[in-house]
Amino acid sequence: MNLRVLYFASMRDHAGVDAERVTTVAKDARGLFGELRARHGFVLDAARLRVAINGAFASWEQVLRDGDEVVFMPPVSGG
Amino acid sequence: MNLRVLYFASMRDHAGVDAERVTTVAKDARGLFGELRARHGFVLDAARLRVAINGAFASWEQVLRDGDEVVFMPPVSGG
Amino acid sequence: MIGISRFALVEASIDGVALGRDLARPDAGACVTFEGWVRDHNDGRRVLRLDYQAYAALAANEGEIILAEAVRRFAVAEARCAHRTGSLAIGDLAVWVGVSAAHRGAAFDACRFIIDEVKLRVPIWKNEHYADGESGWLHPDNTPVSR
Amino acid sequence: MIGISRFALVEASIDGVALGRDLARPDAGACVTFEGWVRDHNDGRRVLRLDYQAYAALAANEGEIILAEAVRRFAVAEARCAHRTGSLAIGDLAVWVGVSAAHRGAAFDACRFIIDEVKLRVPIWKNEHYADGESGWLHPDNTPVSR
Repeated sequence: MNLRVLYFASMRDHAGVDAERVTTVAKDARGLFGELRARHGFVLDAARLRVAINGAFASWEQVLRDGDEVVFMPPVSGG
Repeated sequence: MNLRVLYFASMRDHAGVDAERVTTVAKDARGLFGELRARHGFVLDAARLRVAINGAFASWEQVLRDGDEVVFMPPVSGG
Repeated sequence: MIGISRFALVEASIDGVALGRDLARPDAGACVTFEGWVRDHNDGRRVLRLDYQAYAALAANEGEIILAEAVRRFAVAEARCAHRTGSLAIGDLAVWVGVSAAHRGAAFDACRFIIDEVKLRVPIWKNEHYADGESGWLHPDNTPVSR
Repeated sequence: MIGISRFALVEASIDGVALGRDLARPDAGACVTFEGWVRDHNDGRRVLRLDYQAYAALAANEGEIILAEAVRRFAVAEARCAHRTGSLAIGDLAVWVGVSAAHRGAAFDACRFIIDEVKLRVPIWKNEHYADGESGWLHPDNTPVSR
């Protein structure tokens, strides 16, 4: 399964890229995050992050499908 | 004793003038108001009005002096 | 009145943009403004226009006192208020309040305080002209003065 | 998103005056605006400039949801919000909120609600650049993300 992952703010700094194509066998967002965390050395826990899939907020348990756009978002700080 | 009295809003409508010179023997603002009320037929009670003397809020008991500028103000409605 | 003037009675249009420029401070992160506009109705009656009368000397003094109170009570960088006098049409800007502060809580609270106190304490009176040809002076709660 | 757009991400300067014109209604007697300006300090450190990053698709959608909630919850005539992205200098306008309403209570409450929710929920991130050469992404309470 091929996915596109976007990174913002401190997550982008750790990943070193704005976005990447990822090939994975992870079933859900939580599994995908575990793989990416090991690869990029993210310091933020999943508990500090929110998930978006295809431009909408999603749960960590949402089942991933081929072609999904996934984002792990650190706490926001607009305004 | 000669005073100058200014009128605003509904008080001006009843008095028919913006301002007038008044000759009085009234000792304080309350006494002066009683005279003017009888003359102009004001409908608002003293309890609804505030007094200003020489550009500052004043009490009904403030002693009047020759040349004072006196205003009996209806409830305000700015904003 | 000693010191800067923060309150103004204005006979022509109020320029909120110009007033807002006086609020800029490098340590201010928040700016809240209130504008009072002339509404086309009040108390169920259709309003065509209105006039404001002010006891100018006392209004200017009381306005300054309110603004100084706001700066003293809230963590405010700067504050300004301008109130129209004369004849206004529907949609016209009747009163403008602006407050800058390091943080938004103080800016909101001070702005609300100023407009509430101005409406309660500053000797300005509103005369509404209605579609039925009548007109009337209003009380602070926008009910008519007894006829 | 169906219906009018009330929220915008803006890459260049925000024009608060133009946004304010969209709030005019003949039955609106109050207009409250909030402006967030870039401050020269945060958490005891001197700030030189900052960058905002946004997840644009989700930010636009979540912003519209917040503005629609405000219009539904409060007795509001109209509401608008614009938030900058990109690089900003001290004093620059980072976020603008404007609300018109028949009465001032609803305008104040809705304006405060919108800026509070935007800061909590909209995926926008602030990176402050400090006088000591460091920079850092911030949390919603303006404390740094763990290094």
